[in-house]
Amino acid sequence: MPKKRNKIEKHKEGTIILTDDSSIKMEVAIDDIKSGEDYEKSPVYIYHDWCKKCGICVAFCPTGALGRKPDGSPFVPHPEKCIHCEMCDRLCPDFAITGAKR
Amino acid sequence: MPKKRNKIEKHKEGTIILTDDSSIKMEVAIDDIKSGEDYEKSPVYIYHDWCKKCGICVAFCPTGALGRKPDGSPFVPHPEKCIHCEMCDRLCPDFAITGAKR
Amino acid sequence: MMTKAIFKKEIRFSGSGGQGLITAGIILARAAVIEKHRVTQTQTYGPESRGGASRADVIISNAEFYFPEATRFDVLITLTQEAYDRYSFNLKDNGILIADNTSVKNITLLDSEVYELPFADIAQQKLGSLLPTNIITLGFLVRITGVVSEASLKKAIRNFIRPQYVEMNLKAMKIGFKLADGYESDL
Amino acid sequence: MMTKAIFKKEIRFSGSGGQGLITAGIILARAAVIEKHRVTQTQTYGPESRGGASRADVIISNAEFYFPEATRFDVLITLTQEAYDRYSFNLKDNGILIADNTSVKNITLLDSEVYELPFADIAQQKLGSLLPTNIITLGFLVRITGVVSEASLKKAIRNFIRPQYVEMNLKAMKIGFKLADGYESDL
Amino acid sequence: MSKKNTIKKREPVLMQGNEAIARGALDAGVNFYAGYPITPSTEIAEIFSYELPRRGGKFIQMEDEIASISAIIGGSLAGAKTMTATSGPGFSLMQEGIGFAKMTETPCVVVNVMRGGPSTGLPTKPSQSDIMQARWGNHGDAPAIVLYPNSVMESYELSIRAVNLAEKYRTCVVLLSDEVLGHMRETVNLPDLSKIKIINRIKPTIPPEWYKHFPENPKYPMPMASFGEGYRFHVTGLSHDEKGFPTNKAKEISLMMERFRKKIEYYIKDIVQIESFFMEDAKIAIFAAGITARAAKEAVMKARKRGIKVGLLRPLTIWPFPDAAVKKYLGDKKAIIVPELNEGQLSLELKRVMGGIWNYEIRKTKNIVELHKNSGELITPEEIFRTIREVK
Amino acid sequence: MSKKNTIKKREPVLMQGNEAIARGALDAGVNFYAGYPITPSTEIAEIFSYELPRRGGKFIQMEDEIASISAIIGGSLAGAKTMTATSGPGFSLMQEGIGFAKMTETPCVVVNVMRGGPSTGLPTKPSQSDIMQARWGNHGDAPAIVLYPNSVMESYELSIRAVNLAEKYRTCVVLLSDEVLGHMRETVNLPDLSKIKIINRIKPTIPPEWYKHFPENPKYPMPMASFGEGYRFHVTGLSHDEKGFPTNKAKEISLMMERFRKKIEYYIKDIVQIESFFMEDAKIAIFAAGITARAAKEAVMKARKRGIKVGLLRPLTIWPFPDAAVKKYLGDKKAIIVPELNEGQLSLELKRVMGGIWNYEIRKTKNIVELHKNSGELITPEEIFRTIREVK
Amino acid sequence: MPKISQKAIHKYLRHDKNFPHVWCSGCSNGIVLGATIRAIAELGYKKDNIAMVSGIGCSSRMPVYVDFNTLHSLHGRAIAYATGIKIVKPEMKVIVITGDGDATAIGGNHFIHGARRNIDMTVILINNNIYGMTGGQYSPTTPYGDRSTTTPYGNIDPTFDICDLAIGAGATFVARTTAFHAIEAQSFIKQAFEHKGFSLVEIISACPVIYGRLNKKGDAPAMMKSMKENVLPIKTFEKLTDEQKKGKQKRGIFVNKIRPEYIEEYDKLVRSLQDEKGRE
Amino acid sequence: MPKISQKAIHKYLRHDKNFPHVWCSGCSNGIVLGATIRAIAELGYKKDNIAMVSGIGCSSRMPVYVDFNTLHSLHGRAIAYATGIKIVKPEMKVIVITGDGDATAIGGNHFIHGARRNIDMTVILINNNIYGMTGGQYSPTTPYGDRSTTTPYGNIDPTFDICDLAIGAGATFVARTTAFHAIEAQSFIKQAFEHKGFSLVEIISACPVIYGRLNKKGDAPAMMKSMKENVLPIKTFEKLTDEQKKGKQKRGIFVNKIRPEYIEEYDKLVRSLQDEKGRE
Ligand SMILES: Cc1ncc(C[n+]2csc(CCOP(=O)(O)OP(=O)(O)O)c2C)c(N)n1
Ligand SMILES: Cc1ncc(C[n+]2csc(CCOP(=O)(O)OP(=O)(O)O)c2C)c(N)n1
Ligand code: SF4
Ligand code: SF4
Ligand code: SF4
Ligand code: SF4
Ligand code: SF4
Ligand code: SF4
Ligand SMILES: [Mg+2]
Ligand SMILES: [Mg+2]
Repeated sequence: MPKKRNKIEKHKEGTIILTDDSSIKMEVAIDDIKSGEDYEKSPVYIYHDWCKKCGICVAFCPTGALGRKPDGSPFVPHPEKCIHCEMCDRLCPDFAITGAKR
Repeated sequence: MPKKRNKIEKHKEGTIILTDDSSIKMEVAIDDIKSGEDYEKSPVYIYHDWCKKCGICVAFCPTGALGRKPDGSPFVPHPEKCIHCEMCDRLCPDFAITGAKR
Repeated sequence: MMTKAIFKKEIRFSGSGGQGLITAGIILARAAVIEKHRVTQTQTYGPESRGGASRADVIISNAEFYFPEATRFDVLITLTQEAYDRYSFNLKDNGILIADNTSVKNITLLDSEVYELPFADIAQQKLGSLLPTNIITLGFLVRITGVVSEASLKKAIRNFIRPQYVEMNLKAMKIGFKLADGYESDL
Repeated sequence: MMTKAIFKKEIRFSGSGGQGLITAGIILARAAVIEKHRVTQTQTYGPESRGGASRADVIISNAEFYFPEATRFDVLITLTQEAYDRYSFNLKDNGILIADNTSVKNITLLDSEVYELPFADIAQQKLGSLLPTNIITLGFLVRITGVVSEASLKKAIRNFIRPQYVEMNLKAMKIGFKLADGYESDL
Repeated sequence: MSKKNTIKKREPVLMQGNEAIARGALDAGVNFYAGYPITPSTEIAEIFSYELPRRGGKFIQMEDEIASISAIIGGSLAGAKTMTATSGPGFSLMQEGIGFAKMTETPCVVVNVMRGGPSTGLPTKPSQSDIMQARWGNHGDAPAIVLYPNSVMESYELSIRAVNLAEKYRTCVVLLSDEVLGHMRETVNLPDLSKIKIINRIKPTIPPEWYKHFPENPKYPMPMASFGEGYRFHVTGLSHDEKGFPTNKAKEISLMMERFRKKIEYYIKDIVQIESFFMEDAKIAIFAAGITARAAKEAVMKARKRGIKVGLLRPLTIWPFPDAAVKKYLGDKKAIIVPELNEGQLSLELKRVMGGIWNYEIRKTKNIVELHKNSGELITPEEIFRTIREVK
Repeated sequence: MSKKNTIKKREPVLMQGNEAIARGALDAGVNFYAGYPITPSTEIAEIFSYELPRRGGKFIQMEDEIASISAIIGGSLAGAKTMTATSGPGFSLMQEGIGFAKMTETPCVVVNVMRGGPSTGLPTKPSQSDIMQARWGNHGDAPAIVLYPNSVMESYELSIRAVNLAEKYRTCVVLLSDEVLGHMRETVNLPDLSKIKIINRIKPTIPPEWYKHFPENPKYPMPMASFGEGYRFHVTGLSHDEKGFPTNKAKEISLMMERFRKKIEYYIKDIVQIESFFMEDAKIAIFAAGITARAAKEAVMKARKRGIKVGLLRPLTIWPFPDAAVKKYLGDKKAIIVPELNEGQLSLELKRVMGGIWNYEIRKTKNIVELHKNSGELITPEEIFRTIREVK
Repeated sequence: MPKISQKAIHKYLRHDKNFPHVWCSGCSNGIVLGATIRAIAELGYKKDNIAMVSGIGCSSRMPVYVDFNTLHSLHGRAIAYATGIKIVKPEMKVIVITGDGDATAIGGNHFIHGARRNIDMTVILINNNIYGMTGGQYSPTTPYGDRSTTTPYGNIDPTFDICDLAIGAGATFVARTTAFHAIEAQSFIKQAFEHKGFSLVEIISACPVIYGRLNKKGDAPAMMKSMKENVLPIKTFEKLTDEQKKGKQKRGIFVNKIRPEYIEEYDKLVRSLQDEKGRE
Repeated sequence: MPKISQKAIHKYLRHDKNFPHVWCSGCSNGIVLGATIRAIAELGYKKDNIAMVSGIGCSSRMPVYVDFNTLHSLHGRAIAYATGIKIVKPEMKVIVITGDGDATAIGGNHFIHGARRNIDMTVILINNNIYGMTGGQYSPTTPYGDRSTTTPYGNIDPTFDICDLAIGAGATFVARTTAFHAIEAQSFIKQAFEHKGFSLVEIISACPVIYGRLNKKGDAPAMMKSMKENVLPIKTFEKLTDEQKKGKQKRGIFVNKIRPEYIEEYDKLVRSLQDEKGRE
């Protein structure tokens, strides 16, 4: 079983900047999801608090909308490519991502 | 499991007479079988001490060599019919009969 | 044999598995219950659920008693020699022995009231089957000892035995009664 | 820090499952065995065989001792805030705290010798992986405390780690040494 | 504390011990039985298989004893009153499941009709050699409630009681019997159904959000929801908190362990039953349970007739062991005879308890006299009587 | 009677408790292991799976614990020295099989690395709550030999001893450990193989016709043939006669039961080991086993430094319980502290035994002081020390 | 297969239990949980009406996360517990979550008897080819030659084909898919729920942290890619030559038939007895 | 099939145990014992080299009567015990005698794992469709509708096809015949003995005293006649219409194939390790 994720979000690598950090508790998220900032901004919503950086969503996104940061966490380099197929939703073992159309 | 067979050999019925009563212990029987009296007399040898009168040998003797007494025990009314097929040997659950050729 | 005072009768049926000893015991016990007595009925038998040497005890009393197995028998029924050999020592001095001499050939008791009869043969002869031997013996026992009334015995048989076999068993009971009537110990 | 007199050091590595605490503990314990000390190494972790809060204890002494778990620590290593919060109370007054301040942000100890460094970040930076964090910390610990000799530590790493990973871990050890040398508590 | 008979009599019938257990359980409301046949308990299953479908209850023969205990725990969680019956070999196999029932505080009753052991042993002979196992057979350390009748009538009564206690204290209650008791027939007077005190588990009335399946305070009543009633609680064999969720926190675990202990300790007077038989003026005491107590009573009567002041103390509740009663009744006896169909089990407990009230005077005399038989035969009144005479 | 260390030391290494058990067993000649994984015992299986094929022995992972104990009994009958290892839940499942091994007098060793219970409990935490189960877990009534080390070195030694005793007395020996002991690493000095005393079962030399697999007289040596050696004996879990054939005869059964008892009673001195630690002049005694004894020793040392005369009596053999030693060493103590990782198990035995030598003077003072923890954490030296100060 | 939103899934989770859940990064258990919830949501089952029962194992940790009536029972015994629940409350939907070890090693007997008895329940068997929870010993499905902590030299123990076993035991709905085929998994689970009788859905899953590491199978995405390539629809599989079949498995619904369901049979019996009584 | 004389059979019996044996009059167990001994005699196996292991049940009483290395183990566990014996003494011929309850109820798990593991042993399963020893409760093979002491209203519990179960679990030799077909039984048993791996011979048998009586099947000869009529060779059976198949069963050898045998595989492993050592 995994260690509880320690948020070590500092990265020395160049171009990739972490923008979609979210620590909304899921209890809150259910009802308040729409008020979340990132949710409005991106077609794909990632709950980093639950994400375990397994890379599955990135690996199986059919369009390449998703990318992976050096620490393994997913992000959305190409929001425009998302076709809302929800593959990421279904394959994420941690209920930590949704590409559903809103 | 069966009661130990009590030899109740008195019969009030008419015609059938019990001739092949044998109480040779099987330990003895193995080596001394040929010296047994009945063994010489009949093509079929029945060890009454072990026989539980189930009737299987009689039911499946293909030639009718065997018959059943009122108390259920088998006997050999028609020794001449025996073809030494050993069906009785094989189907007797109690190793209590042999029709083997000697 | 019954008195109105406190009484306690210990009865053992003994023989081998399949002879219907337990059935006989249960019927006797039920008859005693009909008469509002205190009753226990116990049994032993061989490994797992069938076979081997077997016995059934019935204790009947009009007062409280505790130990459920018969230890000193007022009546001992033996249907096999083995059972006789094993249990005859614990028959009370004034006890009653009922033995099936089809199998019990060697009886050494002197002091007791001894009844020997070829119950099994009689069953085979009169009813064409060994099965009712137990009830014949039971009928015999009841008439000889009066430990329960014959009406109660009849009622118990009717209640306990499956309908289709009741007739035959009542017949067996009556044979038992008759044997008791006609018993002469020299026979 | 080592004396020739009787000594006993209780060292606790604490953090969470998967941080290699037990490995660090075992290597330290093995190094101490090489030096012919008496050693115990124990650990706790979460349900069934993995995960959750975790700790590894090493007790090293040149004399007989009995209880195998550290109770009052001479050295406490904390790689998570949770571990720090839980165990810092049992650090001896003159004990040494080594904390990974990548995670442990809130340190309240005043009396003790406190070393804070972002071990995990350093591992990631210098070795491209979080895995050797444990060995960096261990190297740091050994050079700071001298509880075992560096030669023994090296030998223990060589003996315990699978061949293909030995190089990387020796590198990590050396990074730990260097960090100890250059440590300034204000950083 | 002494034996109460709250049951009013009606017409006497001849009944077998195993049947009485089944009838008692049915009258107590058992509506689900899962079991696997084994001599000498099988009649219990047979009666349930006949009765339950007629009463709208459920009977199932499972593939083994492990499945049987599992099924009745599952059934109990779903709201049924449940029972299974077995004998030594099956009882051994059920231990893991019994521990689970205790851990999850799920009511159920396991009947063990004891036969000769060890191992396959003597399937058709009586013994009392699973008394210790009934307390200590499962791993971990959880208290047990174990009852042991000594007559057919009492088999009926204690069967009801076992079901009641299981429901009341939310635990797996073990009902012991033995081959002789299970198979013997005896006159019984079953009470009117209306006269029988039936305890049903208390249902929670609070809203589901507030519901705790394992409230900290083990005070009766301890409401228990069933599956499908809107409470949606979690049940696990892992150490858990009040809500039933796994925990590793020492404090929560201690609370849990305490609850197991306290819910029995608090109510020990309600749980423990003993019979005192001619004990008032007794100088010598017999301590015996189950079928052996029957021989003991006969022996007491015989001895009393001869002027020997002897009595019998009989636990109907074997576990928790009736420490207090034993101290009270046996503390001052010259000798205590402990006849058992095993190698000495109750006698061990007696020694433990007697230690605490040991009397210097007495320790010089004979005290605990053990009488063991483990060969498949009963200890007879005669044998006990002989011992009484010896220690007199 | 006190602990002997017949083993000569060589180079020290760091070894885990579970590994030490496996190494001990391998050195004692165990050549067949069948098991089913369970935390915290699994390392034992893992080491056997690695070592046995290299040594020409056999390792098999069975489908469950019942199959595991069955396979090792079968393997033992076929002539191997056998072991299995498990923890609480698996130990519960093995009880029927353990009873069979005792009944058929088939040597084998079952290791139980105790974890928190009841039920699934605390898989990664230590406990000592299966001590009673190790004695009473199986149905029927057959004595048990149960050992419990308190260090990694002793895990090695007692593992050898368990195998030796199993072979010598032809029974299932239980080796207890606990999660901390099983997983801790410690400096050990394994002896030279040549220095280890290995006991192999004695083979019969008489002609097969004379051979009795269960001779009436349980005197050592008790020759035991294996399958395939020309003796063609019969083995059954039914009560049996000397030849192993089923019997219902009370006399033969009594002989069999007696044999089980006597073969341990006769040799109790050979079987029982206890450690006496600063007991000579102690006024206060601690009675503790296994991992808890480690804390106790630390506490003794601490108390002695402060001038408190306290000592530790530690059973290495838990069953048969060392009655005689307990009486001898603890009879005159002012107080006996019994720390245990359970709800009080050893303390029950202590009370039982102390009863018999109870001293009128002493009973007025504090005597047996129990210290229980059942939350998955160890009892610390500090806690014991505090208790020592309280009772002082 | 309608899409069930992530948001909807959260309605079924027990947020009072700490998420993220206990499973390792990349473990398929979460995917199966998702597929299961989606199937339930699709069918509109009431939470109160669902009993989810598991044994012991990583996979068996599932019930604690979902807001149903949940029972985390004993290792191997889930089906037996579930049988008790179902027979007492036939109106409940009973779901068993189990692992390859839980269901087919220690629990093998209950598994085959469940299949034989045809009592209405759905068994979702997460087959990761290893004992995950105890740290990686071989299970009855660990492939030949593979490493586990108790097969240091490679496994020689033959494997069960779990679906074949269930079929041999008489199961009436038997399907296999993988965690990668999450949509198919959802569909099979849904069909299994709707099936009257004992239904089995075996889901081949990735345990990257134990099995994957021991056998150098790469990370979770790599293991899932391998499922995609090697676990083929029945028809595709059957077309392969024997040589090509090596290392490949079939997925699909192998059996879907109707046999009398146990509880219905029981009810029939009860009714017949009541009729009889009525006549008396 | 050479005839083995009754006299020869006696050489294998333990006359020190009281004969007549404990089985009821007409019970098929004795016939199976005879067929087994005949097969052994035919193959000339040494008595010392045979281990006969059973569980608990009427059928499982067999070992006590024969002069081999005999083990009457625990209910359901015979195959697990046998596994231990075989793996320790691979040179021994290991025979398991078991009943329908022993092998497929409580012992179901060991049965399927034995079949999977393919360890060399022969299981002779005497299927009398009932628990004989305990007086007649239903077993997993009691036919639908039949009476037993725990199905007073007729059985509703579905049955195993034991051979299908074994096949599903991976058994490499699976055959069925009846006690009536004693010659065939002897032949199947012999072939099973010669088979390398796990072999199963299911023998349908008559329990006239319990099962027969409860179900009015007549006496032993009547029950055996019914075997003759209703248990048909595979080919004959397959030719029947579905209607005709009702109440009928097939007999014959269903599977006879070779898979690596467990102990051979183990030995290979051991040898490979020794080679490795040699090279070191
Ligand atoms: C009676 C018993 N034996 C053994 C164990 C230890 N144990 C826990 S989970 C497990 C194996 C789990 O394997 P699997 O069912 O495949 O689940 P996974 O963890 O792989 O999901 C074992 C052996 C136990 N808890 N109980
Ligand atoms: C653990 C355990 N449970 C139950 C029993 C009781 N028991 C003995 S034999 C048997 C059934 C035997 O049936 P089967 O295997 O078909 O053999 P048969 O007697 O019909 O030949 C049972 C349930 C037992 N001995 N041990
Ligand atoms: S919804 Fe589909 S396309 Fe969009 S990010 Fe997810 S997987 Fe990629
Ligand atoms: S699949 Fe889920 S857990 Fe894995 S990286 Fe993507 S969002 Fe994170
Ligand atoms: S050998 Fe054949 S013909 Fe002769 S009696 Fe026997 S069955 Fe009949
Ligand atoms: S088959 Fe055997 S037992 Fe049956 S009647 Fe014939 S000889 Fe007797
Ligand atoms: S060990 Fe394997 S199965 Fe268990 S949670 Fe981790 S990845 Fe999943
Ligand atoms: S009960 Fe049936 S199976 Fe058992 S011995 Fe009698 S006839 Fe044979
Ligand atoms: Mg798994
Ligand atoms: Mg059967």
